[in-house]
Amino acid sequence: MLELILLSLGFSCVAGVLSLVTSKAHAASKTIACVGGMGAAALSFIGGLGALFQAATYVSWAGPMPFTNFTLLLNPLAGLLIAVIAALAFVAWLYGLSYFDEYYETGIGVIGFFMNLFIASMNLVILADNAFWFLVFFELMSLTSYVLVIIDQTEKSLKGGFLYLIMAHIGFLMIALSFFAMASATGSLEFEAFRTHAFAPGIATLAFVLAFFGFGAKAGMVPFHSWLPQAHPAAPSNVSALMSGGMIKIGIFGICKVCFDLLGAAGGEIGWGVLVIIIGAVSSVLGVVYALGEHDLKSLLAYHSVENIGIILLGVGVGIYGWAAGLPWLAAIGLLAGLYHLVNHAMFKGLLFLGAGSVLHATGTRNMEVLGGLAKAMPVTAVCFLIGSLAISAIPPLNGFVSEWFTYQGLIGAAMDGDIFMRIVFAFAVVALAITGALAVTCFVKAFGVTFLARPRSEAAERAHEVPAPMKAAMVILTVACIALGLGAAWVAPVVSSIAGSMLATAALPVVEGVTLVSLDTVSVVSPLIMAVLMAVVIALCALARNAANQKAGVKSDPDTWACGYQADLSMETLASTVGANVKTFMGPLYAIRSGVNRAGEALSRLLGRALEPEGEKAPAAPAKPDAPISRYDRDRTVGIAPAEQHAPALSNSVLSVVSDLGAWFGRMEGGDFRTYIVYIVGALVFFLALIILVR
Amino acid sequence: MTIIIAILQAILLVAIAPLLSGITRKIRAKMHARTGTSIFQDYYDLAKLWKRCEVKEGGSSIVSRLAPPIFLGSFILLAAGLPLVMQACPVPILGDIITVLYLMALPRFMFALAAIDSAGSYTAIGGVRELLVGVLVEPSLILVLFVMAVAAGSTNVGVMALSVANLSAYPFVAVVVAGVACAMACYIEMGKLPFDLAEAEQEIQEGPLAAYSGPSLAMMKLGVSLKQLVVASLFVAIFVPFGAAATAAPLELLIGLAVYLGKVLVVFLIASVIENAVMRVRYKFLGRYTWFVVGIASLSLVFLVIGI
Amino acid sequence: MFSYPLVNVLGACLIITSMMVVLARTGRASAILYSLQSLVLVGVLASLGAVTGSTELFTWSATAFATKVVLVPAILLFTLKKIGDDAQADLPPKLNPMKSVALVAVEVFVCFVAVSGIDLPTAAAVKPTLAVSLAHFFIGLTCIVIQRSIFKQIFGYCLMENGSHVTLALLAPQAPELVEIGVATDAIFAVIILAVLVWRMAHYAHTLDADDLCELKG
Amino acid sequence: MDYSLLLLILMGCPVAAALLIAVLPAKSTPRGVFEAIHVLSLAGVAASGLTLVVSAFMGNDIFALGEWFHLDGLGALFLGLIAVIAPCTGIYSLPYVAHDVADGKLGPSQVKQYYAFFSLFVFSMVLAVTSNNIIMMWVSVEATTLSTVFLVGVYRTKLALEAAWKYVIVCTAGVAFGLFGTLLVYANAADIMADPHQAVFWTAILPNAPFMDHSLMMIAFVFAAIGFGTKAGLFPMHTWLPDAHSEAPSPVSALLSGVLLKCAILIVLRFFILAAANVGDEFPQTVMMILGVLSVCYAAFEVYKQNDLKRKLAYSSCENVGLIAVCFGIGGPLGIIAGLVHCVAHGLTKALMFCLSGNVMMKYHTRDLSKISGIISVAPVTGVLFAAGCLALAGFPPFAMFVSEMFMILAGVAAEVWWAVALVLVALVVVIMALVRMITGSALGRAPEGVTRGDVPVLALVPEAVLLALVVLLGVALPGPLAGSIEEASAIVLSYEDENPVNDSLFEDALATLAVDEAPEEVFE
Repeated sequence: MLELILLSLGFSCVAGVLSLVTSKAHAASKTIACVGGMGAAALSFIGGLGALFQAATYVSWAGPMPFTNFTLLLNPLAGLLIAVIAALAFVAWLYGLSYFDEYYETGIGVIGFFMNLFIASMNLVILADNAFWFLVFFELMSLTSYVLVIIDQTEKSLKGGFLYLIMAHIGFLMIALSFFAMASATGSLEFEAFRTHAFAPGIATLAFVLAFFGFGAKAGMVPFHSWLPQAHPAAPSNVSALMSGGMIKIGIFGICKVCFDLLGAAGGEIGWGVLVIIIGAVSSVLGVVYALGEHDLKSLLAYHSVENIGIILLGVGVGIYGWAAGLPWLAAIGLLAGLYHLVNHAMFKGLLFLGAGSVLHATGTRNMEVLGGLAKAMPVTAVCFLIGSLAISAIPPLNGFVSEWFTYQGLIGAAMDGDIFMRIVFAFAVVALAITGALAVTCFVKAFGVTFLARPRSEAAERAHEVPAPMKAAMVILTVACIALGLGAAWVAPVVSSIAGSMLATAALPVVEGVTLVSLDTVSVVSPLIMAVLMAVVIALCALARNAANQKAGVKSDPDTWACGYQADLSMETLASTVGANVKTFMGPLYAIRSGVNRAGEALSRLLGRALEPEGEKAPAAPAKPDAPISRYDRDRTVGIAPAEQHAPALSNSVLSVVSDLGAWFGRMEGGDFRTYIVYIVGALVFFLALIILVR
Repeated sequence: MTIIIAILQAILLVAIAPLLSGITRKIRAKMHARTGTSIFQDYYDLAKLWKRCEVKEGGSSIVSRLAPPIFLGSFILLAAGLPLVMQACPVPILGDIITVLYLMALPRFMFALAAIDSAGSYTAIGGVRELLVGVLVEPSLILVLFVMAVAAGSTNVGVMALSVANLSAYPFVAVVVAGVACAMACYIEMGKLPFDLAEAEQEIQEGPLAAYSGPSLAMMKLGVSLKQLVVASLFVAIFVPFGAAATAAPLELLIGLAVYLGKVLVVFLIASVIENAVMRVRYKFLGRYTWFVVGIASLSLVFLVIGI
Repeated sequence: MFSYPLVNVLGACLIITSMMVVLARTGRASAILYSLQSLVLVGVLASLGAVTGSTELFTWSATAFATKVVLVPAILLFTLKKIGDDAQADLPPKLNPMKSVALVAVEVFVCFVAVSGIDLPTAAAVKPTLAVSLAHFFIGLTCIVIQRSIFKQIFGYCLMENGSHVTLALLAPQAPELVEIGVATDAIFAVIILAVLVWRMAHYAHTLDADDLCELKG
Repeated sequence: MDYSLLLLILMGCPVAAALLIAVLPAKSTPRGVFEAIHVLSLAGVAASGLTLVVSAFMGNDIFALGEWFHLDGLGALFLGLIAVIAPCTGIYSLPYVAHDVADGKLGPSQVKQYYAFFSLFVFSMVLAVTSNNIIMMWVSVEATTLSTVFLVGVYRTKLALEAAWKYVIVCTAGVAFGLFGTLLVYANAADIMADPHQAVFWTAILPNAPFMDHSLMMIAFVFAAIGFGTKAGLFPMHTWLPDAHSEAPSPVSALLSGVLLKCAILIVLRFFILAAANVGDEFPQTVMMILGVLSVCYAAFEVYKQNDLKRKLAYSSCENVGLIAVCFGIGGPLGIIAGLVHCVAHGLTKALMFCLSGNVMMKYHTRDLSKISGIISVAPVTGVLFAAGCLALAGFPPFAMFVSEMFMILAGVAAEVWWAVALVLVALVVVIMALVRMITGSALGRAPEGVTRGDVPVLALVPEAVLLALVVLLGVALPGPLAGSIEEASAIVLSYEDENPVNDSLFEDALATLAVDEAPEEVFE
């Protein structure tokens, strides 16, 4: 299987280079990139699937670098990730066949090259089994995706890209520290040496916490999530589908690999599991609450990635807790939940991003306020987006529900035999998950309803047209995948549970009897397939009855909406901001966290700025910008919550200003008068001579 | 065998739902010292609407057409799944609390979508408020069910009912407090007066019904009253399971049925008495009441954790 | 006659002459005082050579005489003539004379304390001169730091060179003479280049005032 | 093939070229002649330099002129750096000088001066790298200063002359302290060695370093570190770097930053070895660590704030030299390897960046970054190289500096100097923020209207392409011979530790030695 994947890597590199070379001939370059990418994706998909059912294959060449050789490991977990990324890549390339037509002048060759390289580097990160090469491909992945984020060079995308690269690099540095802490203990950079070495508890905890926050920054966990809604929407839609569906999963993959694989020998701590669960719960709630305040379709979906990463972390957290507390069945169900939701999220988030891309392609704008009524013009996109929304809101028969069901069973099962403190933690997690579920329903009603339903609120929405065939095909494939993963849970769950078993080196947990999914510890069953059949039957019966009645009495259609006697007009339609405003009345405190953090950041930077400001050049207070007259539409929008970019992450802006203030303060040391420079040298000499006396 | 019981149970609940809402209207009228309509008034309304010609609004799409059947259908499914007549769930796969909770989310999803689809601001605000009530009630409901799951050792409603029935649910006080919290949460979910007047279409929260007419409106009204009944019987099934049939013997089933009907009647009686004794609370302050219910639910969690 | 006390006496003269070079007002005066100071330096080298009996020191003092007493002052006087008198070659130093003398005195004292700390057999006898050469080095440095005219700063550099020469002679009497020639030629080239720079500065930038040369900042 | 003769030829070429150019009259001889001599001497340097380096890697030490000049593994690494970067910058200066002559900034006499002193500069650096006599080391460093004064001040503007004056005064004052350090070492050695004449040769001093006076040795090392640290651009003494770089022509600042700083660091390293052999590596490592961390943190914030392209690159040089000092401060086999790899990697990357800044100045005629934007749209090849160069300088993977920074972190973590690693990482993040801002600000974006489209002449792009290729090659695969040479060099540096002679592949057992002393602790726990 590994050879297949390596072949696909070669394939995508060749396709990338070829598309870069022929970037002048736009159409040719695009087709080469897309077809080559799809071929490579197909190959690695087969390779990944194959690896699920095989034992781990390990290959090691005396690599170019003298100090460590180039080792790759394909175990079931890696196979799962590669398969997910390959599926998304295939669909993204298929989508790109017509979506990239808009990108001809911004350099289709560059996109083709970097996107192929991006997918190849993701696969290589998953396969790498050596600290140095893992770090190289991890950073390469951030670099290539950075280029894709800033591809259309608007001011917003450049700023988002900048923030993204810095956060990715901070995460990278933490992971590097964690790996090198382990390397210094084992004396080699090979993961194989890490696995066999039983680390001292101190080093193990240090390595885990560093790796957790390092990979968490990549996955967009709460403390490090501010870059995600700035960076993902800026990339082309199929790239942001690939990033939200695939790349942030590498963060989760990293956490699982470090915890279960590298630190496996000495066993984990219960504290690790609690940390992951708490961060997961907080991420899921904050992610969905901030998503509700969004007006831009893609940044709304980006915030939802933060939420779903939180849910995956809940599952993984239960897995780590179970593994550390010595309850293998709990660890198995926790990991099963985490990995299953990882796959599901990749599918429905990819679908939703492609849907948002189609809306952008058709109307030219992502702002929900001016859209509306696209369902009639774009039926296929509307249906796919609806199924995606149902899946992400975890509505029963679909895949979102199945993985959240397993997460619930894991959490409640863990609470059944946890001690006092643990029960409170799990209760907190269950409540957080429930609130997230309810808010997700609200958010996606808003997203789907305001964008696709009611009447078009602008001429852009009116002249919307259905997207060309390849984009429709891509969305349909993902929709079918969502439905299949939901209804076919009885066949998919055992495979995922065997992967979990292979990670924990225990027998796979039996989770399926016939068509129903069984959770042994919480003595409960659910069967998406049967439920889907029952729902279909009952709903069909009701619909038939209602239509029969309509047949008799007839159905008229009245062009105007009933507005309690008044003449209905467009301004009456609900806007995303009204939903946001409603939520803010109840979820006020959670929003207060974000604005509080931002205000604190600004206050800190002003304080430091004044402290470092040279007395003479006190910058005059910037004159308040005169408020541009707000149109009625805009006013409505500001009534609720200002869209994300208005209160861009002020915290990161204040950090930037603090850094430049420090630079300015240091700069004053270079006053230009070279005589003072000589005094500096003498001063240094005196300092070090004094040091000698101190030392002796 | 249990499948038949499930189907019968579903049909029974659909049948008696309008009756119970008729009874509550009768009680309200009596408390207002007026004679009020007959308890079968709902049946007459539904029959009349069923024959009427339906008007489809201009902007609305397929979603508005699909909303009523999905709304009613999912509640019928919920009704079939609950252990009302028997102590064990007639259809085990519908019995898991997570499935129940997330299955209740589907009608809310379609209800709100239909509201937005009708392009009217009046109906849309009603739909959005319906969603937000769901958001506010969710934490207390899940906390209660979490406490019961840990107490009963399973997340299946049937097993919970069984353990409460034979008093084997371990931290007894936690279960009682959870029952109180569940009662209040279900009361809010049923859309009774202090929070919302379910029957009145003019009421904002039921605003979306304004967009419907004819058979669709009939189906939606039936769905709303069935929702009240299902929520009430969820509470009854878990916390007042006494008297439900232990085995599938026909005699036991009949007794179970009678006992269940009695219990539901008592619950509706209490609910309508409470309903008429209080004033309508402003939508903005709904949050305070729900946080209060969450407080009680977390109290039950504390008891569970301490283990009394 | 050529005993160590003579070397120490000549060391003291070194300090006095270098002080005069620092305080001299006009460029011409400091050039002449510098050649006088170098003469004293040659005397020190010669006496050291006699005392330690190392022949290299004599050749060394000969080269020192050729370069420092004759060549360097000639170069500087030639550049002074080339610059002409208008280009403020004779700007007063930033510190008034009294303060600079006090500063030099402090430096000499500190150097004596420092040198007494080091116990080095080869330089045991000539410790005071070693302290003097170290002080001489720091006097050169202060000359550069307190001068406003960059022409005077060349003298500061030359004083530093002399200081290091004396230290070299004291600490490394038996060093191969090729090393000494390397250091001496290096000094000459440095003076020539500084002179050319000063000429260019006067010719193109029309200023010799160090305070003007502070535009490159940050 | 007599290598010591080759060493003399290597030194002879540039001197001969410089004299030849000096002799020819400036006005009458066409510029082509100067360029021809210049290229010939560089070719000579490259050819002989590389053959010498290869032979040194084979392990045989080369002596010339009877121990005055000595090429060991350590020196060979830096000679290799000179032999690669000097020709590249030399070839790059042809189009650059031609452009300046066309602009009227350089007259014929200045061109002659430029090429003469360029060769002298290369000669002085080769001298510094190969000299075995410690006082000759000081003389060669002084010679580098003097030979670059006229290169920095070649433009006849007031700012250039001011920069030249500051450069010469600060450097000579700083390096004078270096002379004191050398003298103290010599006196110390002459004291205990039988033949004082031998006491001036570094190879002779090393064996009996442990018997020298400890306190004197520490004072000598401090003087040497401060003195030669000035030329290396470490923190308190770095003030000449930004002024010299912003006013000097780009190929000169490329050579200055790329190679001269590394030669100064080599000499500091030589004294580091002596001090470590004498008084144990604890004190010299703390001195280097303090200097290094101060330089990294100070310069990182300066790089972020600076708005002048070449001053920003100058501060980045100060920061990277600080990183090298930190690596030596961490010490141990890993730290030394990291330091040496970083010298090579940074030398190549910085030379690349300065040549590219030259190209940018050819197109935009300004150094102010706020006015430079859309380089990729104006000059596509330069723009892409510029973006790649910035990423290389920031330490991203496919480039060489990523490898050395990873090594530094590994060494720091292994040596448990957590505070230093943390400070350095924060500084590195600030530098990356600055460089990424430079990419988004100037490489991308819209081009200002005043700038003519079209790329710089091809000859100005070839050296950069070669340098970038080398940087990528070192980033992806550390080739065998280079890895061998680094091992041999760090063996020399580590020779002060009396452990058994390190066997062939130092890398593996560098890490392994860590685990060895790690393991016993766990056993007792």
